Amino acid sequence: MSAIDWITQVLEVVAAVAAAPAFLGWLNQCRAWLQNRRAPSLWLPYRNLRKLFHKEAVIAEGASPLFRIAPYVVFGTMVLAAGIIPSMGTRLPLVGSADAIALVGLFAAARMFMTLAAMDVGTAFGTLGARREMMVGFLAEPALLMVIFVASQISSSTALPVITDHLASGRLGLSPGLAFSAVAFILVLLAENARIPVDNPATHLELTMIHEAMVLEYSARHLALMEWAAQLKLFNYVCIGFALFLPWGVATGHIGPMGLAVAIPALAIKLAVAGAGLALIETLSAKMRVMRIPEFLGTAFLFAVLGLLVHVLLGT
Amino acid sequence: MELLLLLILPVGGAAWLGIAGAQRRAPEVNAAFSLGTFLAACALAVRVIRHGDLLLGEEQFFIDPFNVFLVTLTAFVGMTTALFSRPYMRTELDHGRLTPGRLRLYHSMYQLFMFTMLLALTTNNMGLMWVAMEGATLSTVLLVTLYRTPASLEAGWKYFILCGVGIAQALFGTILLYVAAEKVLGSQGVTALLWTHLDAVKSQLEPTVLALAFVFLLVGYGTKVGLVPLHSWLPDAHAEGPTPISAVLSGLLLNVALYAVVRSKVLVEGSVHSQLPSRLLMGFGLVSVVVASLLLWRQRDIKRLFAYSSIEHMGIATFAFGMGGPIANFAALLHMTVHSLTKSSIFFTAGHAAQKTGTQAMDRIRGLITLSPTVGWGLMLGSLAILGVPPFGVFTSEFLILTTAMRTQPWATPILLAALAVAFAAIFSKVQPMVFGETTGRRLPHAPALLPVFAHLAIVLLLGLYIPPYLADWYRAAAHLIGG
Amino acid sequence: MSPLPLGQQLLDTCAALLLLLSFAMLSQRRVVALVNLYALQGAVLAAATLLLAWRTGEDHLYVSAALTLVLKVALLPWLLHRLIRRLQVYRDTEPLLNVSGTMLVGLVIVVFAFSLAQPITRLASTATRSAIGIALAVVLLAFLMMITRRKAMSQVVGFLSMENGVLFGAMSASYGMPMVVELGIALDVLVAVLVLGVFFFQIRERFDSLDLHHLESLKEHE
Amino acid sequence: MHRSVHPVVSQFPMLLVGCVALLLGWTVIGLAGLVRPRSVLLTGRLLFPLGALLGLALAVLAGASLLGGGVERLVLPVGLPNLPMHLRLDPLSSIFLVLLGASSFGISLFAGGYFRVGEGTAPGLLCLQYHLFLAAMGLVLIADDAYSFLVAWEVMALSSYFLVTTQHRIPEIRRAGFIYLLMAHVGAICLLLCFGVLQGGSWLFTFHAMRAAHLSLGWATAAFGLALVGFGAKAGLVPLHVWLPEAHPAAPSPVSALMSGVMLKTAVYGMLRVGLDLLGRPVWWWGLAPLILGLLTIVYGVLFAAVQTDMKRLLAYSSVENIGIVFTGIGLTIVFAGSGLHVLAALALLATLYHCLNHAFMKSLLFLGTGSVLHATGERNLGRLGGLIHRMPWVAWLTLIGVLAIAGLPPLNGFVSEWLLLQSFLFTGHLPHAFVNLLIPMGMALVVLGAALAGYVMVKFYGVIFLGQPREASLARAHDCGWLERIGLTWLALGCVALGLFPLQVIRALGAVTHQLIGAVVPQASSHWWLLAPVPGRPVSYEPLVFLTATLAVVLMTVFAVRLTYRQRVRRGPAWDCGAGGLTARMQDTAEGFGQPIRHLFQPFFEIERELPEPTDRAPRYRIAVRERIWRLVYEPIVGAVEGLANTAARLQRGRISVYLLYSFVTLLVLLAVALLK
Repeated sequence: MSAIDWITQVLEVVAAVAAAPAFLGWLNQCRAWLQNRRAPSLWLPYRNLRKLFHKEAVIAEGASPLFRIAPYVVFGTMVLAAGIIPSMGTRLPLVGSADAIALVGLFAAARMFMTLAAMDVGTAFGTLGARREMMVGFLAEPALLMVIFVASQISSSTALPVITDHLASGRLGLSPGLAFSAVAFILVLLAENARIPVDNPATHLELTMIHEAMVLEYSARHLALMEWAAQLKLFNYVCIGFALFLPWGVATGHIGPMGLAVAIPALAIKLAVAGAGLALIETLSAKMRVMRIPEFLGTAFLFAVLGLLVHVLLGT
Repeated sequence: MELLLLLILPVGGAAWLGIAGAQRRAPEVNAAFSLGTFLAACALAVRVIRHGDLLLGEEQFFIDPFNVFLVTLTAFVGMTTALFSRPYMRTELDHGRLTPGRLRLYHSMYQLFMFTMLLALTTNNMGLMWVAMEGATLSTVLLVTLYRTPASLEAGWKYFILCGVGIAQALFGTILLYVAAEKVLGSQGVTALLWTHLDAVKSQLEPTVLALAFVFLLVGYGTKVGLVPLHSWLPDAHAEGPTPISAVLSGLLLNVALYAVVRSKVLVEGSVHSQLPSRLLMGFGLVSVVVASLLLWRQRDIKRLFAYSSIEHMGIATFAFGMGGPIANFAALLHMTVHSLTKSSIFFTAGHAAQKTGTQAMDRIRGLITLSPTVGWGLMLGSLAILGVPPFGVFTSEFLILTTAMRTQPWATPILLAALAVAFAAIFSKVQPMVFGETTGRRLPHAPALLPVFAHLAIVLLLGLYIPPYLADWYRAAAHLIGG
Repeated sequence: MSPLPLGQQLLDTCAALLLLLSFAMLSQRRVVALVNLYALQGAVLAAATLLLAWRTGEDHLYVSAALTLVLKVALLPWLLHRLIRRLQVYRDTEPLLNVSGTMLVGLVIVVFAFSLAQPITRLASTATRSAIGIALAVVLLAFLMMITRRKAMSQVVGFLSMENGVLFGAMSASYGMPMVVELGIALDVLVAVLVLGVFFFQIRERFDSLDLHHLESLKEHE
Repeated sequence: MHRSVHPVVSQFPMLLVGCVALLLGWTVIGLAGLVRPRSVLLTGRLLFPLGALLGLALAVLAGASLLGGGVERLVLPVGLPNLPMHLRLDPLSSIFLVLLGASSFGISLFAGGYFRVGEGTAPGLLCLQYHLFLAAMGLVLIADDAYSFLVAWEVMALSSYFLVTTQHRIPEIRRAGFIYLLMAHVGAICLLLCFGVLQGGSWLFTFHAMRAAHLSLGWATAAFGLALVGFGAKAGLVPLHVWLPEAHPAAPSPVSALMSGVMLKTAVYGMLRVGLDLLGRPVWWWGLAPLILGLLTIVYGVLFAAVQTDMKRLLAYSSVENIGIVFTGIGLTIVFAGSGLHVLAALALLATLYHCLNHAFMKSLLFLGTGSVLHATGERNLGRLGGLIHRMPWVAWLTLIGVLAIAGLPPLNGFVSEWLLLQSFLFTGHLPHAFVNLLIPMGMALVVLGAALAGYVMVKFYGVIFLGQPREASLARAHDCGWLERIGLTWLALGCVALGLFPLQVIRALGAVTHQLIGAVVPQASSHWWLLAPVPGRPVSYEPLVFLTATLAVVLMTVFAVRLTYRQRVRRGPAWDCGAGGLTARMQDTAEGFGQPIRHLFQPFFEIERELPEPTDRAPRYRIAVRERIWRLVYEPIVGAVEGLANTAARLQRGRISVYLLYSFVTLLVLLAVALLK
């Protein structure tokens, strides 16, 4: 492990933490434009975070320590996740320590703490949100894993960087298996990050809300951390998508300064495109009823499994 | 000498108690005589183990490991039952279910019954064995009707007629045997019914006649063993007679009858060079196991329940004898032993339970473990033992029997498996609420004298964990005699 | 072929008589007559035994003949008659299977018994081997009679005549059993009848009738 | 192939003798309980802790033999005349002995504080049954002949039956006990027959002879099938699991913990022993049965766990799920071993064993947690619990570890075994059997789904019991558990953490077992002691320690960053009630509510009975009962058939003596005819 690998590692994490709000801002901007609204500033998310951090924190009486720990844990896991996902380079020191399965486990841990925290105060909304979140989770997680497994079957490894290496080396064109799993992945991404059509982050309508319901009891810095974590999560998912399906530009093999010089702009461009794409999808689709969500995710899961089967069938 | 004692003591006891059986101390006398018989039996056993087979009383009596072990078992259970019946029958007397006169009858007949069974076991003469078996029926039939209730009379009548008719068939079989033997052994007719001689020449006996003879003997003695479909008398007689009698009927009489069947099987197999005898035994055994386990399912009377379980276990033993071979025979003998010990102990506890709750209807017996812990645990452990749960000895024999069956008669194993499962469900689902559960009755002040129960269970437990070598050799020798 | 010697013919006649008597018992409905028939059967048996004793010169056969005479002609019938008088049971009710039917079945059974007896006959060395089939038939017919009767008394008579059949079989197949066994059997039969006597009184005092349908309460099927 | 591999036999079986001595010690302790049956002080404060120490010692001894990798034999002169009791201590039995000893240490300590008078059976008697149970399980693991194995096996069942029916006055508990013992007995008979096949006509019932016996394929398959039924019934493999959700809740919690944590594993041990050791080299398609049944069991168990409203039933069903995972692993192992992929087989076996260890700790921990809750509140119904994290912090926080672990979250132990299992699924390479290749991805999908659902279940379990507001006023009086309980819980929690953080060391130890059974070990790709990289040639790895440190580092950094920059005080205020004026506990989501999505999604699995309130109801009440269809589909028909047959059999016996005579008559004639025709 040379110094530059470490630099890349740190850079990735820092970049993720720094850029996540911006990405959300960009997404909202695109949405606004697509809906002919005046777009909010790209920096709005940063201002929100700043404002929240300066506020005085209020915690419900019935809250246990778990409630206060949760935001830090959630945020921390998301940051760590950002370190695992090869968004710029693939020769990362953390490669060995956690592979894709561990990554999914990490997301699961974040979700678990979030839901437990939501149930901690014991309000109607919190528990309701927790239930819905888990309902999303227990279908989204397997789907995500299956998506990853298709790639790892191709590259015979579950370590994301290795997968990216393998795919980026362009030895294969788009495999049919991957095509299926790409569709599945997009569905999972929407669901996991509380985007339309699964959830609408912009409203507090109790009939539909999931993520908002869980963080309803949070305020100030705790809320800020939760929001930031959410933004990070979105960012991470997009990066996973890149790693699996659009690995181009990522500095593979031994990383030189040149590699980074290519990788960073490439990432920026990909992010911009992805944001626009997501905005488009969200604009085109309508929010669905909560009980339809499982079917939505079931489809995703099915697609993923299909992808795997197709790969086993044709891939050899 | 020992043999003389063994046979004289019960007769003497019968005579004595026939005169003085109504006195206060009659139960003790009864127990004392049984104890003496047991000691004689032990002495006999020791002698046989030391010096091998015995041939006594101008060949009329023949003792080999096979029957000497049954003799000891019979004498032992006879003794423990006498001990048990001492307080039990007194209580019955106090409850006014009996009169001193009937008690006298009970005691003398009890001794007579012991005598007939010991005679049937020890005699070398097939004819004499028949006489003794008939005698066993006659001596017990009046004990079954001891309470003079309509049900007991009915039971007694059925017992008498069915077993009488059966035994008549057995006599015919014996005659056929005699005919066939006479051909070989010469017609002076003295030796032609002696088992030893028959055994010596069995290979020369005429097959067809022996096959017929075996059928008659099987139907005859099989009736007393309680093989389905000849079993109909058994549950009634067990359920309606006084408990000690149920215990000895189920624990001893069935064994002795099975002994007779096996003795004849040995002869016939020697002559008939076909599978017929073993096939018949296996068939009867399986049918008995299956039907009995099914009928267990419907029982409401506690003693009836265990009567059917006796049929089931006799079926298992018969099946094992039918399979033949050293291991199966060994297992069958072991099964006879543990069954008679376990079953008699179960009847003891069941009797106490019925006595304390004043009913034999199982759905009216509840929470024995609170009423009287010893009775409760006795019944629970006894039932578990009889159901073949280790570490009790019944498991040992069933282990050997089933594993043998798996290799030699695999077709039978599914049937056995199903039957055993059904029997387990049937018995345990009825015993559990009787032992456990709520009860209205108060805890009884005095604990019942259950020494015999726990003595039996202890032996059964021992046999499950460790079979003493000499006992094992003994069984092996017996198994060998039966034709391992 | 030479005609059979006289004794042989007499013996065969006895055998035939026995079979005839069994059929008569099978059809007979009046208990008293039944007992008489039983006594008669005993008499024929005794006669046959005597004949055999005389022809073979086996002295233990004399004893058993005497035994039969005393027991089955005199003692048991007398006991039974006393019982009948004391218990006032004269007629059996309609048998479960009507007479003609019973007869038919009996016929089939006789045929079966004869075919069954073939191997034994071939084996037996006695002058009377031909009678074995008859003995077997008598046993089975008695069995049939016990099945078809409804009164305890007639069932008992059937039981006893079965005993007769068996003894006749023993005699015709091998000139009787060893003495000790014969004695034992006789003893058992005697005791059996005594026990039965006791029984009848017990049943009577409970049900004041000897009809067997009183004795059908213990069963599995409701 | 692993016939050739025969570890050295040490001269004097010191470790084995030690183990036997410890088992005897347990028995003695049990008997000592009868000295003063009613004294809680004697049993709770002295005997149970003593038994716990013996358990620890057992774990140490077995661990030593595991690391030594040797085999020790011993023959005791008891048992059948020509079959004395053979004992054997080899890696396979050692690892399970470690499991038994280590988890029983925690459980026994807990039990010492747990059992009080008024549990129905007297403490002394409980002590006897409990320690007999332990000893029997130990004997099962070291028995080396069919007879002693079965005796131990049934004693285990029997003692646990008596423990289950501790409160025998309650009819449901009696029913549970009955079903349990019945299934156990039927299973035992199947095993008996299985051994009858295995002895292969040698009439020697030692396992040694069975290994030597050569069976035809048909016989071997029969043996495998019987073993699968027998052990499956004990392990709770669907559809033989029905006793499990009845018996586990009925038993006192330490007993539930033992049964679920350890006893089920003895069934796994038996399956491995027969399937991979006694039967020699397995046929690959044998593996499909446990594989498919296992997958079915995973989904079935976790779905039913998700809809339970009784906390112990919920855990029982989750045990069913975990057994499913284990059997899936066994199935894979056999498929691989049968197809000659030894390294993969070793990997799958590794995952199986690892999961057994994990489950022993996690599930015991959770069951004990419910035990404390039960003691503190007297409630098993999730609908009447809540908010206990304030009242009983020790239990709550220690249980949280178990919850996270069983939900399969890194870096705890549950994750490791699932990770290993998925790895062995992923890199099946290409089995020579096409449809298995297609089956594998489906299997993987089901495993993953099960894991995710387990997370759902655990959130429900923990959230409803410990978080939120107490749903009953009485919960305010709940007290935290005593010190013995605390030690026990802590020990188990530590076990979960350790197994999660040091997988490499555990796997090295397990190597001996895979070597014994498969003849291959999972080679280590890297030399680092912290790097878990089981699949050679594949860049796959996992470093729990690094992972943990990284997570902690990031989290702590965040905390400090936030603390340093913004140090406003934290104010407590009432939770937001939407201006409705006062939140009540009844406004929280309920256990039923949590089950709703699952019920809705997987309707066909359940037999649902609902009672909905009318709009006009004065006192509206909502009740929902979920039952298993399997009763109606499988078991009720069986009972019906038996009853039908019984009635037919009863018709034979109408009480009329003429008919009885007719039976004898016909029998006689038929037999005579048969004899004549011969």
